[in-house]
Parts: sequence; structure tokens; C-alpha cells
Amino acid sequence: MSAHPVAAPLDGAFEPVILGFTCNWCSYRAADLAGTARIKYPPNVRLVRLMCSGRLDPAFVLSAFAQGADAVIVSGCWPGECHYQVQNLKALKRFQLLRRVVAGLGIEPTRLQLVWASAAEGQRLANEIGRITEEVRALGPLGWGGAGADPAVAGTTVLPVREGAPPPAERDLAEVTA
Amino acid sequence: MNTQPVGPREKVGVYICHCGSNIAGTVDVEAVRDWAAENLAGHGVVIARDNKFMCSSTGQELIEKDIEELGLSRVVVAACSPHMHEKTFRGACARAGLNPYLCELVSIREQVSWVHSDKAAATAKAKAVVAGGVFRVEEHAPLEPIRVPINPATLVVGGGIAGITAALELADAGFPVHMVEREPSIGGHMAMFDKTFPTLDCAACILTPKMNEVGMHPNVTLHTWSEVTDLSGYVGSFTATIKHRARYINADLCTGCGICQEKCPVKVVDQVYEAGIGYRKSAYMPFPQAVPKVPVIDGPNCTYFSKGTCKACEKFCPTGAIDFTQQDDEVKVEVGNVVLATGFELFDSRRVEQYGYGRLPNVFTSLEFERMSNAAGPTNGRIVLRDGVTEPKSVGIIHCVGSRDRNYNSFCSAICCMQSLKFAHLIGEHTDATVHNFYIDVRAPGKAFDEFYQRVLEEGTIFVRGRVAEVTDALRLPDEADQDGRLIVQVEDSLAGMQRRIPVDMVILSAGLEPPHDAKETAHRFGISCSSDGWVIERHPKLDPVATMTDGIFAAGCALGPRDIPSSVANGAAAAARILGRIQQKEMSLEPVRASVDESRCSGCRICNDLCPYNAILFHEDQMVSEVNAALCQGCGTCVAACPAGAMSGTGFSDAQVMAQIEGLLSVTATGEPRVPHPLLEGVPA
Amino acid sequence: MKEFLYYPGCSMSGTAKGYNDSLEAIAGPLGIDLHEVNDWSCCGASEYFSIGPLRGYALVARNLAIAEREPSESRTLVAPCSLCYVNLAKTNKYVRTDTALAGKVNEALGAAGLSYTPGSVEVRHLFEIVIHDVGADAVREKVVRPLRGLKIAPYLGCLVTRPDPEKRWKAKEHPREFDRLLEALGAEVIDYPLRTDCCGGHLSQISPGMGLEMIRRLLDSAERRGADLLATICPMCQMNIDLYQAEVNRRFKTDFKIPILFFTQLVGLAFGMDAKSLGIGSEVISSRHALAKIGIEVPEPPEGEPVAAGAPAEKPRAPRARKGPELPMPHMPKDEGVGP
Amino acid sequence: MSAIIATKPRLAMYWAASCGGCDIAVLNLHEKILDVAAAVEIVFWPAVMDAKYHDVEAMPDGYIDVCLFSGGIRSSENEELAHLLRRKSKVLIAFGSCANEGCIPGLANLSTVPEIFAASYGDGNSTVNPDGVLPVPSWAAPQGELHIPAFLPVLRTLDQVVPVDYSVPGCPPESPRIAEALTALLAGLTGTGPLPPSGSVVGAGVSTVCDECTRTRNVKKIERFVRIQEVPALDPTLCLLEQGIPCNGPATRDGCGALCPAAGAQCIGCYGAADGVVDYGARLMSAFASVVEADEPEEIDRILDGIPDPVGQMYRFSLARSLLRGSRTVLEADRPVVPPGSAAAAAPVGAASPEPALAGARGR
Repeated sequence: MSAHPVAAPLDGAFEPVILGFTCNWCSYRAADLAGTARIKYPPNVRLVRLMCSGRLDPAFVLSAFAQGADAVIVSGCWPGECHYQVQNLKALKRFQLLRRVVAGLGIEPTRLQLVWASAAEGQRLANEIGRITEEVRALGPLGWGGAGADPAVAGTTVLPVREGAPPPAERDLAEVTA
Repeated sequence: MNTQPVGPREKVGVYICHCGSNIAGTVDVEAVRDWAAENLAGHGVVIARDNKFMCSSTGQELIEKDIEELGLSRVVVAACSPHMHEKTFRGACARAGLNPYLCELVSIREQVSWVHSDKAAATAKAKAVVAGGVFRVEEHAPLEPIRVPINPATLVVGGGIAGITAALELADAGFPVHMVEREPSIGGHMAMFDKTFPTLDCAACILTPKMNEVGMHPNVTLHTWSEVTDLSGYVGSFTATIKHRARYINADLCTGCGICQEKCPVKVVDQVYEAGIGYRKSAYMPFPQAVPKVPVIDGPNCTYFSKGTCKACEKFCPTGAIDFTQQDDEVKVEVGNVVLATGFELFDSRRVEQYGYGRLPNVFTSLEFERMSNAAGPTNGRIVLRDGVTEPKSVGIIHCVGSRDRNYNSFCSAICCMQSLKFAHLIGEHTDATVHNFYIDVRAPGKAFDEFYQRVLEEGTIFVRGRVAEVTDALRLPDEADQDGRLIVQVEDSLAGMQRRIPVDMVILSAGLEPPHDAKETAHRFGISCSSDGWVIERHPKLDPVATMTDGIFAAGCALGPRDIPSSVANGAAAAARILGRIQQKEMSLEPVRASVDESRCSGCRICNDLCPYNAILFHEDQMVSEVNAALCQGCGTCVAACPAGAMSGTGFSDAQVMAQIEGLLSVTATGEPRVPHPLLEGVPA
Repeated sequence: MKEFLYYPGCSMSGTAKGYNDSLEAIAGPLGIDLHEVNDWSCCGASEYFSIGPLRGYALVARNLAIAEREPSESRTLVAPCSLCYVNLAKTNKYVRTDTALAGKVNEALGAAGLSYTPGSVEVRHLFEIVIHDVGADAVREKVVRPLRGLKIAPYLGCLVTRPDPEKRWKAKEHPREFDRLLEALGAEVIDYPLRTDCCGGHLSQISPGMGLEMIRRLLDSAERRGADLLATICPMCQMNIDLYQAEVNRRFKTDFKIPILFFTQLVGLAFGMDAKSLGIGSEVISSRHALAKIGIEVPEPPEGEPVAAGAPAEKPRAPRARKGPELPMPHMPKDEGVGP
Repeated sequence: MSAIIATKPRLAMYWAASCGGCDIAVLNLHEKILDVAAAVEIVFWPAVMDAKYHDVEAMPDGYIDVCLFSGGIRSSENEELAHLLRRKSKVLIAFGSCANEGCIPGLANLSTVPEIFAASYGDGNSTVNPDGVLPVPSWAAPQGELHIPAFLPVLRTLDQVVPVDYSVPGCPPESPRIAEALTALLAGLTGTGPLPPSGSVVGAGVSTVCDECTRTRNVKKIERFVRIQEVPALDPTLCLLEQGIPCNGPATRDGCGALCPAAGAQCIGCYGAADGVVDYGARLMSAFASVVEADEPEEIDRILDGIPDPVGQMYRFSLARSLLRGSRTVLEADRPVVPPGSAAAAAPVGAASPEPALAGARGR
């Protein structure tokens, strides 16, 4: 289960709209897998299917921001696992340059993130979507949206790594609070 | 290639599926339907319907009828994932005379109803997804599938029982097969076994005939002691590069008499076929029934290669087949399809240090025991301790070593339970040792499996339910003083609810199955995807279990995950059947998702030239323009995204189509309201 | 010379004087410069945490806090005692991963005008420094008097490779790094199965029955394998096995006389240093006879202390596989630890 | 519009937010200008002859046959004239980079109005303004109330304000191209030739500068980006991009004759994007990144560090017509803040017709 809230409150609180670009072979199938496994994640993310993350044209991302997306997730197969061998690395390079450009236009790195996910990583993809949604919710709306934006707080993000952080030592927390 | 909208305004039909309650349970389908009819009229939506099961014949007829009666020029179905039913609905359109590629299936099940619980939010998202589909489909263009011929030859990688079965099915049907095997002989792991569970019939007796059949078959070309180093091309016409490692024995002259093996003075531990508890010569045939009956000389261990003298084999070879000058060589073969039957490797039990394998002489792995219990094995079937003489009085068999354990592999290795039961039985057969089975739970789901379990129980095998904590030769308790030199299995008996220390002479670790160490490279070489564990991913785990995500590449046996002999055989046959179907068709159609260059706009900057892993992009120096070879193009679209002049375009995922989908997806807010555009971003009032 | 912050702990100046002397003697040659933390206090031993975890953490964190403000290049705090190490290391990790705890601890430290920045200091065990930073090869180069012929049981005790809060050890159940180090000294290392078993800790005082039994196992297992002596890396282990050995013999009618030395003392010997300067001879079960085997002189013990009789008669060892029918052992490359 | 006209075509030229370089470029036709002058009747051209706006207002709608409009829309005056000249002209041409994509003035879309004023009237190096006097739209002078045009929050391109018939790109457009364009246009208008399809770009090609560039080029693998002044000895014949110089040629519309690369300077992109391209910068960054010869994030970053000003590199001329138009702060500055959630309340545009929200995003 995703560690994040999975229902979007409709009580007027800010609900980010996030666009996700997935590749046909890994991340889109990971999303399908999350579905078949009924793994819940926030409904704020809408996915676009491309054949490969290498198809990602920076214009797609810019257009998404221009039309009110509060964040964009770019996802594809893990390096070395690309269905088209190495094309996801082309996506990686464009992503890194695009990030520099949008930063120059006042868009925080948190709003443009890269997530590798293999076809077997439905849970991981769901967790990442949950995490990013919460980060963006905290940032508030982006300027190109229809509604007014909070003063933006710059966030930072690193490329995802496979392992999560080691779990906290529950026993000892228990001890302490005991 | 034309990706501009055809005709002025399209007539779009929108169909929303309930999928029983799968979608309707979380998405207000009627609301989405009405919303689409009302709000997307501006994008050509002339009809919006919902149906309990769009994929049902009634659902499909709905579409066909509307195409005929309303003259729809575009169709959007909101249902399950395109990977599920895209073909279904394209088919429906085609039957009604609409080009199938003018139909778009958007997923509101896998990506909406199944992953969200808040109905309002899910409904809002569904609206956005439908809008995305409608905006996108406006930009679709009619396309014709690309027909490619199917080369009747097939490449089978791996000569285990799965590969053998696939090869024979195809060869018997009269089509050529190239079988590639890394080892000197085909046979795989099955050739190492003595008996097979639960029937206990002799592995060699049932396998050898099949191996010989492969060896003899006029339609099968065997490449043993070989590896596939490269695969290029696409379904129907792959080119595989096969590397033959030098055998140093001329196969044409060799009669397989085995004298070279006899005369070879170098004896080395056989890590492969004897699982490390037996020896082989440097010139060797792994086992008597090897196919082909041609030995190899293992260069690194050969005295001649290391010291420059010896050549004993050459001296004695009656046919002069020894050839130390042989070099590795490569052949290229043309095939239409590929079966990957690359099998498994045994989990390295040394990783579970507390079980002492590699440290405590009398701890054995399952494969070591298979060889030991094999009449043709290093002990001629005698079950003895590492000293090679002492027969154990008591044996402990530990299940799930490296399996079902988050420290190693969380998956179940499927065969260990039955294998352990088989061991227990064989030990009873060969010795009068008492046998303890240490298990988590016994998984015996196959035909006659549980009966076999009962039988082993009745034979007096002791079953202890609990994870073994440690196997040690250290005596802890005073009353263990007389146990010196034995092994003590420390285990929590979860049925008796107590810690037990059970002294035994021999421990067998039922080690789990793992993908071959180079599984990831293999997957990459064949352009398929595998899970993070390294098992090949099926196109669909239930409905398409032997196809991979890549057209023309199938998988069988343990390459897909741990499984027993019957399932491996079934896989092999299934893969063969899938391929035969295609060969009969002589050609198949591919998705027309391809890139192409508008030469008038190509400036010949050559940015794209190095981007294609399939070398589908050629540069014409004379006209200074680049061109895409549609046959080689796999449609990834990387070059399309990279072209600075916008001269490169891609069918199926054109800029216009993706941009339109983005626009549609974002035309609705998270709360399902129309989006308010930024005033400064508004362009010229129309 | 690599500088480290040094937390000796209470035993180095007391029961483990030999450890202290030998460490001082070999630190230089090993290129280790130990900068003792000023005004360090108790590590909390094992008792304090059972009184109240927060008190325990606060007490330990005091040492981290004063280490943090030490004027030294190094941010690595080295403890020679396994118990000190574990207490310091786990506290350091928990305050880093649990902000709530860090808050409480700093609140407590505040009372003494102290505070600790979680993670500003890293805690390591002396043995692990010698293994990973110095390395067996570097040690081998300095060996002038190989301990050839001396059969040593490498005994790490239970606290260093487990719980291993910072995951510094690849193998935890049956680590072989100690073997490599002793082999570098030229000694014959026996495959000691109980290398990471517990020495009984304070059970020898609070529950002698169990405590002494745990010590007996260690001795029994070592003797069955013909060990001349045990090598240890922990003052607590050394004290239990050395001081209570006679008691074990009395209770279990056994006749163990297996000396136990600190690894630093053995390194010192192999470096050609004089036994006395390494504090050898002050142990209760004298190592004189063991070391005499390889011609090393150990001074007479002070008056009144029991003199160990001859080295224990060797018992028959587990049957060694014979040539001929013997099945080969699985391939175990020396350097290869365990794990993927 | 394409109605054939009997009399001498009436020509107008106007400068909005621009430097006047476009007017010079037209005059730079040298003797050809005489042909133009002979061929047309110049009815309005502030740069070269006296003119009054009320004269233009007095003209009947569609009186002007061809209007060359240079400059972006930055002030209320620019906007007013855009609408006025649109109304009065049969053919309105966005002339030059400013009118088409904002050009250098468009880079001001990275700064808010206060920031721009601070730079222009405040602490600018060339400014002395101790009293901090700033322009205000109306001012009560002794002679009476004075009005000056209001400064708009962002610079927009002509076609973002009024419909445009043709575009002539370039900063400035190359004179020979202008001649070609005008000749073709006049031919069309006088019925002696075909009129270019409405909405098309005239006076330029459909491909990019590389098409006209004579430098030899190979498969591209960029291991470093350097600024041209940092390269001691450039290879005079090899593609500049392959030498690590971030040359915008690959993404920039041809028509200029690849003058800069020929002169040993990289193309900076003044002719804007090639035909049908939605966002110039997107094409350029995609092309650059795709040929970066590295696969490790750190290494990729190291190479990209060679482009010190990414926005400037990608959008020097085209920021105002890019998908994002400018920086976030600027767009937030003048936007009615709708309370979160109540988006629907203020929703003028239905999802059915979000087209306006997207001028440019779908290409034209």
C-alpha cells in the first residue's frame, strides 16, 4: 500500500493536477500492474502513454505546464532495462537539461521528476506517485494554472534509487516512548 | 507520413464501459457519459454511450452499429488497459469499415477505478482521461498494419527439457530449428537427476531418447559449447550471431569413442554437471549419454595449453580428430522466432552462513545430493558423507534455503518441497538412516504430489515444522558431549513449541532456484524485459504465459520462473505451438508505429544519426538528408523527439496526437471542473 | 598516521590493561593516532538501558556530544570495547533516524549545557578499523616474528558484527576477517564455530549457572579443536573467559586451561615486541606455555596467582576426510565473504 | 483579402516594441527600395516619414494593402496600433523576430514590471535618477493632464494579439529575403502572380540553418560544451556543434544563408523555429541533450554545465512565443487570483473549447 493519502478531498483544498509520461513497456505496465493489484494512489496523476521514454519531447512537458499541470512525472524502464536498449538514457539527458531550463523559468525541481519503474514495480510506481503528489500539494499551484499560486517553496529531488531508506528501529522507538 | 487530421471536423463516438462493477463501482459511468456528450461536442462527439461490458459482443455491436448509422469517423472507448482490449475494439471498427487506427482505447479501469477509492475524484479523472482520448483521436490518421514475412526457422536458446520439447515440436512439424547450448551437451539440469518426483521414474530413461532425437533430427542444427552473442532484426526476420567456442576436437572426425577422455591426465572438479562433488577430465564429455557425442577440451585446464606439452589425447585419438589449432568462430543464422529456455541456477547456499555450507563438510546442496544419489554419479549412487565412505545414520533436509526469505529471495522456488520429499524417499531406499525434513509448510499441489507426501510420511520420515536457525558442529549442551564430529541442527519446532537441537550426520540444503547469473544481459541482448529478480516477464501472466513483451521472442521453462519438469515441458510445447501458428500464416502484421523523415524539412544536421539502436536511420551524403528504414524502425520515437527541425514524425504517437491528448487530459481540473486558462496565455480570440 | 577520536571506556585502565598497553604499542606501527576524548563518561554498560532507555541514550549521547566538540580533524569515534561500541553506535544511529528521540536526548543534555548534532560523529570499533582501514596485508608487512605453529581460535563475541547498525560487516554469523588477520600474523587459525556466540556478559555475576555454562561451551569448543589460545577483541569477553575459567572447571568438573589474549597483544608479538610491554602475563590463565610453543618468553606472573599447568592434551579431532574416495569440498575462495 | 487591386498597392510599416532594425533592413534594399517605392504608395511609416495616428484612424477599413508590423506588443500603444492597423490593412505581416516571437525585448518576460523599471529607471549602470522617478500613465503637468501609454505586464507577439496573415522572420530579416517576399506579395496582390498561402512564413525556408551551412558534419557526440571565446583555434570547416560550440543552427529556420556559421560564429537563432515547430527551445534542448555523450547523471550534468544560461541559450529570440511565454513570477504578477477550489466559479472557457488557452501549443 502506498504510504500516502489515496483519496482526493473535494472540500476545496488545493488538489494538484499532475501529468505522467509513461513508456509502453515498463512504466505503463507498472501502472497496469498497480491496477490489477488494486494498489491505491492519489487520483491527481493522469498518465500519457508513449512507446518509450525516449519519445519524450520537452515540448510535451512545457505544454503540460502551460496548460496548468502543477507537476510532471517522466517515467521509463530502469537504465539497462530499456525495451529499446538505451533510449531511456536519451530521456534522462533531455530531462536533466529540461530541468535546468524550467528552473530558469521559476519552476521548482520538485515539479519535474524522473521515476524509473520496471513492468514489475507497480507498488513502487504507486509509492512514487503518492510521494510526488504530497510534495507538490505542499508546494501549491504552479503559475500557469488557472488559480492563484502560493509563494513557491523550492524543493529538491534526486534521481530515484531502487532501495528505500532502511526502516526505523521500531522496537527502540517503542522503548523510548515507553 | 500523414498525421494531420483527415477531413475538417470528425464525428466521434464515445463508449464507456462499466466492466461489471469493476469500473462502475468507483466511477460514475453515467455521469462521465453525459458529461462527454455535452462538453466534448465541440470536439466532434456526436454520441456517448455506456455499456456493462463493452468487450462483449453486444458492446462491440454498439460501436459497429453507430459507425454504420451515424457515420462515425472516430471512436473512443473508455474501459480497460489498451494492453487488454485495444485489438478487440479496433476489430469492431474494422468490421464496420472504419480504419482500426481511428479508434482509441483509454484506460479508466487499471488507471482509475482500480487504483482510486474516492468516487468523485475518480469520476473527475475519468472525464479527463476521456477528454484526452477524444482530443487525441481527432488527430489520428488511418494506418495500414505493416506486413512482415515470417522466416520458418526458429532459434531455441537452451538445451534443457523445455528447449528440447520446443525444438522437437517445431522440427517434427517440418521446420528448421537452431538449438544453442552453452555446455558441451544438451540435457540441462534434468540430465543430472536420477529420479523425478513424484513418479520416481528414471530421469535419464525419459530424457535420453529425446536428447538423441534432437541430435539426430534432420531439421535441428545443434550449436553446443556455444552462445548467442547478438540478435538483430525483428519478428519474422531476426539475425542471430552464434559464437562456437573452440572444442579443439573436429566434430566431423570424432566418433565419440571417449579415448581422449580416458587418456587425458588432468582431473578437475566438475562444477557444472557433477555440481562440484565429482571430477572430470580436461578432455571430457560431461556424461555418457551426452548429445552430441563429441567431447570438448577445456582449454584453461589443459596441460598442453598451459605447459605446451602432453597432447596425450592427440596421440591416442584413432581418427585424428584432436585439433589444438581450432579457434572460436561465429555463425549468423536467420530465424523468424526465438524461444528462450535459459533455465535457472541454484541459489548459492554459502550465502546462508549459519547453515555452514562450504565450511562444514557434511552439509550438501540439493544438486550435490542429486548427483550423489545418481547411479551414474561420483559415488555410483551410494549416499555417503564427504569422506566418501561413511554412510549417514541420520540426515536432515532443510527446505526453502534461500527461498521465501526476505534476506535472499522472497519467492517460492516451487520444486524444493517435492524434491526434498524425493530425497527423503531415496535416502530410505539406499540407507537405513533416519530422515528429518525441516519445512515451513509442504507445498504439494501437483498431480499425485500429495499422495507422494503421504507415502513419504508413512515411510517414517520425520517432519519438523520450523525454520532452521543454525547448522553447527559446535557442542553447546553438556549432554552433547558424545556428538563430537556430528552436525547439530538448531530449530524451533513450531508444532511442539520448543527449541530443538537435533544431531545428524548429514544435512541437505534444498536450495532455491535463481535466474542465471547473466539473466539481465540475456534479456537485454534479446530485447525483452525481466523482473528485478531476473525472471523473464510474460506478456500476460495468465493469458499469454509463454510470450514476452517483444514480438517473436517466447520463453519456456525456468527462464520464466521456478517450475517443475511437467510445466517446463508444457511451456516448451506451448511456445512451439504459438510459433507454428505464425509460420503457417507465412506473414504477420505489425503495429504501424514508425518514424519517417520529411526530406524537404530535413537539414541534414545529423543529430538523429547516432540515436537509433537498430541503425534504422541512414544519412545520404549526396542529398544531405537522413532517412528512416521502416523495416528496421521499432517505433520508439526517440529520433522524432530529437529532431531539431521537426522534420521527423512518428505514426501512432505523432506530436499532434500527444499534444492533443495532453490538452484533453488537462482540460479538466482535479475536481472535474473545466480548467480556467491563464488570461495572459490566451491567444488571438478566434 | 590517521587520527581518530578515542573512547577507551572503563575497562582499558582496569581489567583490560593488557589491551590498553598493547594497543598503545601497536597503534603507531599501524598508523593509528588515537586522540582521547576529554572527560568521557560511562557508556551505560548493559544495565543502564534496562533502567530506562531514555536515560541510557542520554548518558551515551553525552559522550557523543563531547566527542563532537573535540578539536580534532577526525569525526570518527573509536571504541576498543564491544559493549561501549554497541551502546555508542546504536545511540548514534537512533538519534539520527528518530528526531523525536533526538529531541528528548538533547533536552536532557541541555541540562548539562551540552547538545549533540545527530550524525556529526561516526562510531566504530577498534577491531573494525584495523580490519577495514589498516587491513590484513598492511599488518602482514610489519610482521617480523610470525606466530607460526600457534593454534588460535578467533573469538569476536556477539556484539561487533551484530546488530552492526551501520552495516559495516558483510558476514555477520560467521565472519572470516579475524581469521585473515591472525593468518597475516602467521598463526594457524582454527575454524571456531562459536566465534560470534555470547560470552555470557554480566550473567557470570547475576546468574552464574547460565553465565558459566556459556563460558564452558566456548572453552569446550575451542579445546576440541585443539586451540592453544583464544584471541578476543572485547574486554568483557576476555574477563569472562579468563577470570571465570577456574570457576567453570570447578562447577563442571572440567580441566580447561586455555588462555585468552587480545588481538592487539598478538599483533604486538608478531611485530616482535616484548611480551611484557604488551601486558602479556597479567592474564589469570597464563599464556606462557602456549607462547613457549613458539619460543616466546612470558615473564613469571606476580606472586600468589595460579600458574597454568601444561597446555591441554590434544583430544582426537573430528574425522578428517581421507584422500581417494573423499568428495571435494565446495569451492570457497579465501577472500570471498558471504553474500551476493 | 486576396481580392486583386487595381491601383498601386498601399504600403504601411510600423514599429512597436522593437529596435528599428527592421525598418533599416527594409531601407537596406538599396536601389531595390526604389522599385518598391515605385511599385507602392507608402501611406504610413513613422520611421521614415511624418505620420499621425489620426490619419490612420481616418483611413477606411482595409485601406492599407500591406502593413509590415515590426516589434512586439509591450505597451497599450503597441496594442492599440496592432488592432488599428489590423483593421485598416488587407494584409498584416508580422515583420521580423520581435513581431513574430518577441526577440530580445521578449526576454523581459523573465522579469516583472517593477524589476524592469528598477533596471531601466533605477540602478541601471547608465541611469542617474536620484529621485527614483518612474513613468506613470497619466501626469498632471502645468500644461494640463499628460498621458503616456501604459506598460503591459508581459510582452506578447503580434499574433497573440491580432490575427496575422504572413510572417517574415529574422532579426532583422535579410534584405534579399525582404525583396523576395515583397515582390511575391505584390505580384499576388496585383494579380501578376500567385499569393502565398495565408498564414505562411514568407522570406525564409522551411528547414533549418544547417541546410544552408557549408560546414562538414558527422554523427554527433558532444563531450563538452564551450563558449566560442574559450576555443583558441576553431576548425574553420567542421560543424561548430561538433566542436562543442552550442550552435542553434540545427533548430533555427533557414533563410539567412547561414551567415554566422560561415563567418565562424555560432547561430544564435534569430530566424526562429522551423516550419510547424511548436516551441523553438524544446526542439533545441532536445537535440542538444540527445547527442550528449554520457550516460551517468553526474557526467551528463558536467557536460550541461557548459551551457551557463540555459534559458538564454534556448529562448534568446523566442521566449515570448514559447509555450510558457515567460517566467512564473511574471505570469503570476498580473493574474486574477482565484481562490483555490472555486475554479469553476470563474470559468469562462468550457472544456469544449479550450483552444484559446493554447495559442501556439498546437502549432499553426
